[in-house]
Amino acid sequence: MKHNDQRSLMKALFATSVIALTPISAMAEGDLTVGLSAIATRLDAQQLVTGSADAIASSLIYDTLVIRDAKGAFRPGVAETWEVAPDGKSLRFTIRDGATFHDGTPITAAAVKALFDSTLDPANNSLGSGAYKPYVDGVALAGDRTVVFTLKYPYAAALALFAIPSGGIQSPGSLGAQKLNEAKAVVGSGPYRVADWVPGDSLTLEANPDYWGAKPAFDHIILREIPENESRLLALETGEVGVINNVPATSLPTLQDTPGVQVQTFPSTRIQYLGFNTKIPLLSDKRVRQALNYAIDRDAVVNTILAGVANPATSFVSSNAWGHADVGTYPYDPDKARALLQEAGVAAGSKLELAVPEAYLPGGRQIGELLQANFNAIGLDTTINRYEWSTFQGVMEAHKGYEAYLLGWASVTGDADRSLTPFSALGITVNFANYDNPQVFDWVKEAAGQTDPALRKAIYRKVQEQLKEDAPWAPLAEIRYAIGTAAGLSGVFVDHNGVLVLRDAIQAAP
Amino acid sequence: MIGNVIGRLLQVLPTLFGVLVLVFAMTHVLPGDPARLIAGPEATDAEVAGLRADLGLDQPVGAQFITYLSNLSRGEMGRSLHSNRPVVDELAARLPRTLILTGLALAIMISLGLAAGIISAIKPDSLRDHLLTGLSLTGISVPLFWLGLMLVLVFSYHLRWLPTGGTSSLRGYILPAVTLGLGAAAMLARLMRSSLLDIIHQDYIRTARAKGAREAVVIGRHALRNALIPAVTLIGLEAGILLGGAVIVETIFSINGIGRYLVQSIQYRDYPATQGAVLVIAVIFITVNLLTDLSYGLLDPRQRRGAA
Amino acid sequence: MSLMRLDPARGRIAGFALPRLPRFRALRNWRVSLGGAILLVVLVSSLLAPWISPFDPYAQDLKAALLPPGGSHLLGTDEFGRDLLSRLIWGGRIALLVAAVSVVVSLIAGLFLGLVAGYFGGWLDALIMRGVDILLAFPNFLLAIAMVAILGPGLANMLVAIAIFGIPGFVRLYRAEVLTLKGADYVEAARSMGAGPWQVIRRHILPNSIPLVIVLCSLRAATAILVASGLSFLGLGVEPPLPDWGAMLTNGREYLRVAPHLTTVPGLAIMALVFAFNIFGDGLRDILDPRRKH
Amino acid sequence: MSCPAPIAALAPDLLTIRNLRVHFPGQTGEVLAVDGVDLTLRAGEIVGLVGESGSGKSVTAMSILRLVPGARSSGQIALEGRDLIGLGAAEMRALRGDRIGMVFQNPMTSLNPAYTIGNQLIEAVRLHRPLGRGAARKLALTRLAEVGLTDAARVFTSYPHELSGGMRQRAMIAMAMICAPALLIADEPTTALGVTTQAQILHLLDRLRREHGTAILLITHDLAVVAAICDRVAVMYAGSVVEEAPSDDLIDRPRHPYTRALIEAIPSETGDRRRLYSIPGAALMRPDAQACAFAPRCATASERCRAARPPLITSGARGLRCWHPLEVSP
Amino acid sequence: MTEPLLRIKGLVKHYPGRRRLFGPRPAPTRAIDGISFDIHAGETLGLVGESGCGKSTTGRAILQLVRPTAGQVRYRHQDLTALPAAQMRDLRREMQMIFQDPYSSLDPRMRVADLIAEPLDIHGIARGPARREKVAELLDAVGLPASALSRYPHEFSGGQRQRIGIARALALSPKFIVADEAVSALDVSIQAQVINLMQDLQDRLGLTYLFISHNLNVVRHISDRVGVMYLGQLVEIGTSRDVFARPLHPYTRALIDAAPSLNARRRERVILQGEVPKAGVPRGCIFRSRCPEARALCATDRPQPREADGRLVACHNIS
Repeated sequence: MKHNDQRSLMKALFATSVIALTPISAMAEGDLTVGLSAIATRLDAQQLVTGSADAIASSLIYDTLVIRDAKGAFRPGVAETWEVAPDGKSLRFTIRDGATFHDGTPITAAAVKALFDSTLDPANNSLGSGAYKPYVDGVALAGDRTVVFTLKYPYAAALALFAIPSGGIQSPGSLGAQKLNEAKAVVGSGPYRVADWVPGDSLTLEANPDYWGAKPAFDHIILREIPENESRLLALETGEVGVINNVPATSLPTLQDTPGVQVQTFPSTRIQYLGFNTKIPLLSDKRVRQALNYAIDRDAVVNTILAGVANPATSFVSSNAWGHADVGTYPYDPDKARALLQEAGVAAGSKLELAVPEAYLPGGRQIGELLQANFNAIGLDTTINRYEWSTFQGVMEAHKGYEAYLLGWASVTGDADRSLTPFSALGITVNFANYDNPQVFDWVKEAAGQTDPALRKAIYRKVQEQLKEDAPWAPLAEIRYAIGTAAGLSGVFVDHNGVLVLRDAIQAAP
Repeated sequence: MIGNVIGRLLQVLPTLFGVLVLVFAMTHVLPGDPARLIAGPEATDAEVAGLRADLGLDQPVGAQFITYLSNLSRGEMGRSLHSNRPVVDELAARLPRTLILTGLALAIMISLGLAAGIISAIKPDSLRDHLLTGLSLTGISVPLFWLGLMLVLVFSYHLRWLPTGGTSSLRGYILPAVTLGLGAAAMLARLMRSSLLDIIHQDYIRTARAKGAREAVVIGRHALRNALIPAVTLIGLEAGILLGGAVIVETIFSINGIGRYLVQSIQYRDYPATQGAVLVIAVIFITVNLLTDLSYGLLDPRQRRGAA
Repeated sequence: MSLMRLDPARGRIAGFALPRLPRFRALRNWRVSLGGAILLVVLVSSLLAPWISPFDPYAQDLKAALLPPGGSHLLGTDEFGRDLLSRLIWGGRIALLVAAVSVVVSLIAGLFLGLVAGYFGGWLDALIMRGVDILLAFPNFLLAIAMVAILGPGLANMLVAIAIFGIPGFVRLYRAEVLTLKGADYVEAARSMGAGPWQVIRRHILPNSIPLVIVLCSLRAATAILVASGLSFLGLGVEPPLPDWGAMLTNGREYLRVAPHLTTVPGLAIMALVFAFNIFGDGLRDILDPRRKH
Repeated sequence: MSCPAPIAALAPDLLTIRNLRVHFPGQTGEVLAVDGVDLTLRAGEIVGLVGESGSGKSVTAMSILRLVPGARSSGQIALEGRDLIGLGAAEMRALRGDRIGMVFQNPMTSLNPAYTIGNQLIEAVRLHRPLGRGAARKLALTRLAEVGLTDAARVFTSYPHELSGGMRQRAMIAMAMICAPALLIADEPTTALGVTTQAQILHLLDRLRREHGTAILLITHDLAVVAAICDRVAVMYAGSVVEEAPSDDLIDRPRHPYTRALIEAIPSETGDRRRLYSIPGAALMRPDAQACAFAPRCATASERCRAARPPLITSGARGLRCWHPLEVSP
Repeated sequence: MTEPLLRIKGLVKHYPGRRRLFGPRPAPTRAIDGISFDIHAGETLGLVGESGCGKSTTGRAILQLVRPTAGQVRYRHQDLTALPAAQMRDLRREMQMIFQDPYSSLDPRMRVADLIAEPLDIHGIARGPARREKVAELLDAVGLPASALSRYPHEFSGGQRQRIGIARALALSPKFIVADEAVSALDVSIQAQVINLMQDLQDRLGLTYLFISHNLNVVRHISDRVGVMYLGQLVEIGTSRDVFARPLHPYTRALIDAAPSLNARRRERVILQGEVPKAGVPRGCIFRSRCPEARALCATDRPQPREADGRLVACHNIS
């Protein structure tokens, strides 16, 4: 090659291949960077769907009337004091004096009433209202610092409703602008304000200087979206981020033996279960459902597939939810399963379809393949229909066209009621099993209205025993949430809904 | 020259319209209802219906298409069902990342591809030639994301030289661009080699030698210029395929570009977002093809006056 | 419907003369022999899978989960303790099936459309090519994703998606070949003898496009396998527990650090098979295509 | 300022080729394409090298400039007293385009389509002369005018595909002559052109050699072209020269059976419909050391012809390679 | 004069310029710009001219391989240009063609037996033994060994392949053959063999040839009558002897003068200057830009062919 031709060629090659390799950037002082599998797509608390990634940010931007700590106990939020009426049909909250919204306007009882009126107003069908509409009848002012919520019927777990993210207190004035989901329109009440938002990439919150409560521990909290599990893990190990959420079971071993990093798992009210569509011939027979329960190797699910991020399930209602009864689940007994199938007259090799929304459930894919092997072992011919989440919902919505299905459910309020009511009706509910036992439905309604805790628990025990007997859903495991935090960082926890709570995080001096 | 530019543009419009219709039809046929998706399993039927009305999903598909087209003509791509933000803003925020990724991959492709092609064509059937042919054949046989995973395994985990992706710094783009660019470079190397070998047998190469020019000049000036013409076509086509590959690479390296945004919006059944993303990809694709056609004129004077 | 009925007695394929491969130059072309050898290995191992695979590819043994290569499990085990080598051998069947179906569909549809567009031209040509442009302007990957999202995942739907997605490329290349062949003197000679269009196609266009068709098929097979593994990666591939290489590769991703062999082994298998098809096609192109003499 | 014209030294022979042999690496070992070519050229002389396809005439010409890829030549090729076979690559390159110019058959494909005619001419001269672009441009324009291109400026800026076949061939001749070479090798320069254009080009070649004293080696298969322009002609068959003589002398009194057969195979102008003399069989492709290559097709072949290869005997201005040459009245 | 075998009247073939989006529609290239002549049974009509003069398009237009833009081709009282495809297809059995390039006019994948018999197969004539017999007969007629039957075209020399082409053309025992540069690609010695073969076949089978070539010597040798074409127009047509001995049209003179020949060697030639004009010249005589005897009239109206010295010449200067 002529001299200058060679030179130009080498220059081009050189430029693209060698870039100065500086070490990966360390975290700035006084800031907390958090690696999340997904960051908020919406910041407006009213549009919030509990348990979604949006809740992580909203718990920092908005205070709720009452706030629950790691143990689930309530402490004062925007409401300084609160009390439940003796008949359990109303709640009174006295609004703290001197607390202000992020735009400096004072938080008044009138503002709180206006906010909840708009949430409950059917016209603007805000998504967050789903948790309130079944219970709350109306909101009234009593004096200039007290707000009274009247309930449709006495509801024991009502207080918890005012600690969930969609109850976040935001300035009613900003509601209109909020709908457009613009960062600048957010006027919250919490310890941090929105500084910068790059959708799908990062959300930066800055400390709210005139917050009424304890001074925010960090100048900035930066929420970064790192959906790829391995990348999120590496970001923590290399110090790029201080906290990561959704640590999968498969990554626990590597994280546990990495220096400078600690792994914590938190219980939740989420149960992962295998549902049976009781309307199809094969699964309409209780004995078949029980046989399938015997066939499931629950130990493999909890201790191999979800090793470290699950506990054995002992009832359809999670042990972390109030009202749980330890009715136990079917032991792993393939022979009994085969006998029951024979007794029910199920021919060997008859077909069973398993609908699995893989990406949506922790260990979903592996559990699907395990169940397939378990059911094939007792003579069935099981096929797995894998769905991504949206197609799965599209199929299930019709309440027909599927047989067995894998799904999970958590009680938003941490109370047995929210683990059972959504399943205790036919039609458009999460009762995809189309389970129809009027007796059980009545017990659940009765329990919801029963204010005496002892009596309420007794009813729930009867319901859970009946559910074990009818076995429309086979509980597989209680899901624990695993997070990774840099050494020296404490106070970070995951609430019963699986939402990462950063409010109480404290960075120990290095 | 201008005549055939506009001529080419007019030819492009039906294709673009075809893509739009195809996309609109396809997204609406996908099972799953976006309103339910946003409302979540807890929401009651009434709420979901209300939301659907809000989002205008209750109108017949035909009407939705007409409104979509009229908005589009005003440069308005509607709002994302999922985040309720204007799709134009969402795309604008993500487009630079995809362009940086595909741009870098294109640079890798052109530099490595041309170099390998030329080096192996100069001495055909030499050891160098067989080596590079073997390498380029391997290059086009590697599954894209497997290469990505292997690079992450080596360079991010074990050597800790490069981040596993993310768009914080330019260094986050290196591994993804290499993953995307290598296969394309292999393809370009093969084409460059065969087109150079064909051209070396042409009469005007013999004339150049007869003029007393050095072999380097004969290849560098005379052969290369003519060999670049088919190479430019491939580069044009390849730029389009890179966009397809970007979907996978952006998923592995969690780069928040158009590719990943498109996959997410398909999963969320976010019609406006899906249509917007595909439209942008198709427009990029078609513009690149247009540029390659026009660059013909520069490289190959025979094309200059003839209508495109 | 086999395109050519072999008629060994008269040494020709009924209707067209068998193209005599010049003196087995095929074997001396290292690319064809290397590619052919790999393809043979995969084919034989897939056919003999039931006999040669050391374990049942579906048998789960959770105690032996994630064993590294070596010992009783030559290539280690996956997250359910299933033997990776056995799944690899059985997986060969699916890979070859994907390649075969995709080639046959693209061949039949591509050949017909390319022929009609190339030979008859006119508005039919414009219509077909406009359709091809639209499908090609639409990044190929998204076409496959959308199609599988509509039809739902699973082996059958994936095959359909990959096959259809391969047609536009085939049509464009074959049409170009038909255009060049149509210009040959011997085609004009046939027309001067009174041969009708379909006679010309059957007697001259088809047989002379055989070299290109063979090369296109082998390259098409390579791309089909790559796309299949890509679809599995996006969660739109084969339904479990089928031992598809792409699925094994994708599922292995979660264990990248704990058990890297779950990713590297299937990846290498895919690469080897695709490499074999590519290099086989590349070598064939030199032998069969008289125009390429260098 | 034109190129310094060579001192028209009365060097006896500008180019002498003695016993040239050219080997090719074939699949099955060395292939001998040219065996035993002897030829001399004097300044300002046009010598024709005629023969049918496969006779080795092109290989012979191209070997002078060592332009036959992969071939190995032996024997002696001397230009202006300097042996070319032993030259190093750099020295040979310095020769090409400077002392020896070359013109090829197909004007359509022999010029680089991606560069203008001017650009290619400037390159031709600046490879051998230390001229700036301006001076090179002026020289190129004068050469283009010399070869009869009336609108030299337009041709200078045009691309090859914008010119007709004839104009392109003239441009190529201008390029070959730009450094006023001592020898111009023209390989079938008019075969691809129409009759009238061919006449113009032949006329041009004749004028150039008279004005510049450039020796021209004209390779052709058409005896009529030789008759029209060449001073002397050598007939090649199957890789070797079988007869050499002044062109009129050769055409009127051919002494080698092949030469006579060639002449009689050309339809004469008399237009009578007599049958053309056609040589039976087909030409053997490669020289056969043990026998006269033309023996199998020769009417007067004897046992001797099949046993041994006749040497090339030169007497006066004529050379002949035949055991039984035709008796011709002087 | 018996009724001519073929009568061509006002044959025109224009190729529309490539449609540009803007600006005027470019002028069409006038491949054949209105020519008329007859071909009589048993004769060889030569058609000579430089490349681009439209001679081979004329051959193809007569055989309807190219649809003429205007004009008639009358054969056996029928105008071929108006014939429906099916009828034309049958007539093709009587009109065949020999091509220039022996290498590209034979399908490389077919054996010689099938190549020669293809016309029979296409028209479904003769199967099995009758077919084999006919092929053997044809092979023999063109002087090829029977062993050639099972071999492929790439195994033969140029001359032999041209013989195969001729055998194929004779398969349907045609009456009229268009030979388009049939010998131009061959060496002189082989050329002579093929010319002799064609003449023998003509004498034996009473064939009529339209012999298209740019080689004046070959045309003079083989043709009874010859037509000279320039830029799509027939400038002169007459007996071969008259045209070559006493060329009348200035272009014919220049053409004959320019052709190098063994006999009239290095005499001072009248070298025709200038280039063939690119776009067709609409008005006046097409040759006027290069014609030494051009006058005012030549620029305005186009010379019609007129009788002179026993032939037709399209030139104003011919009285």
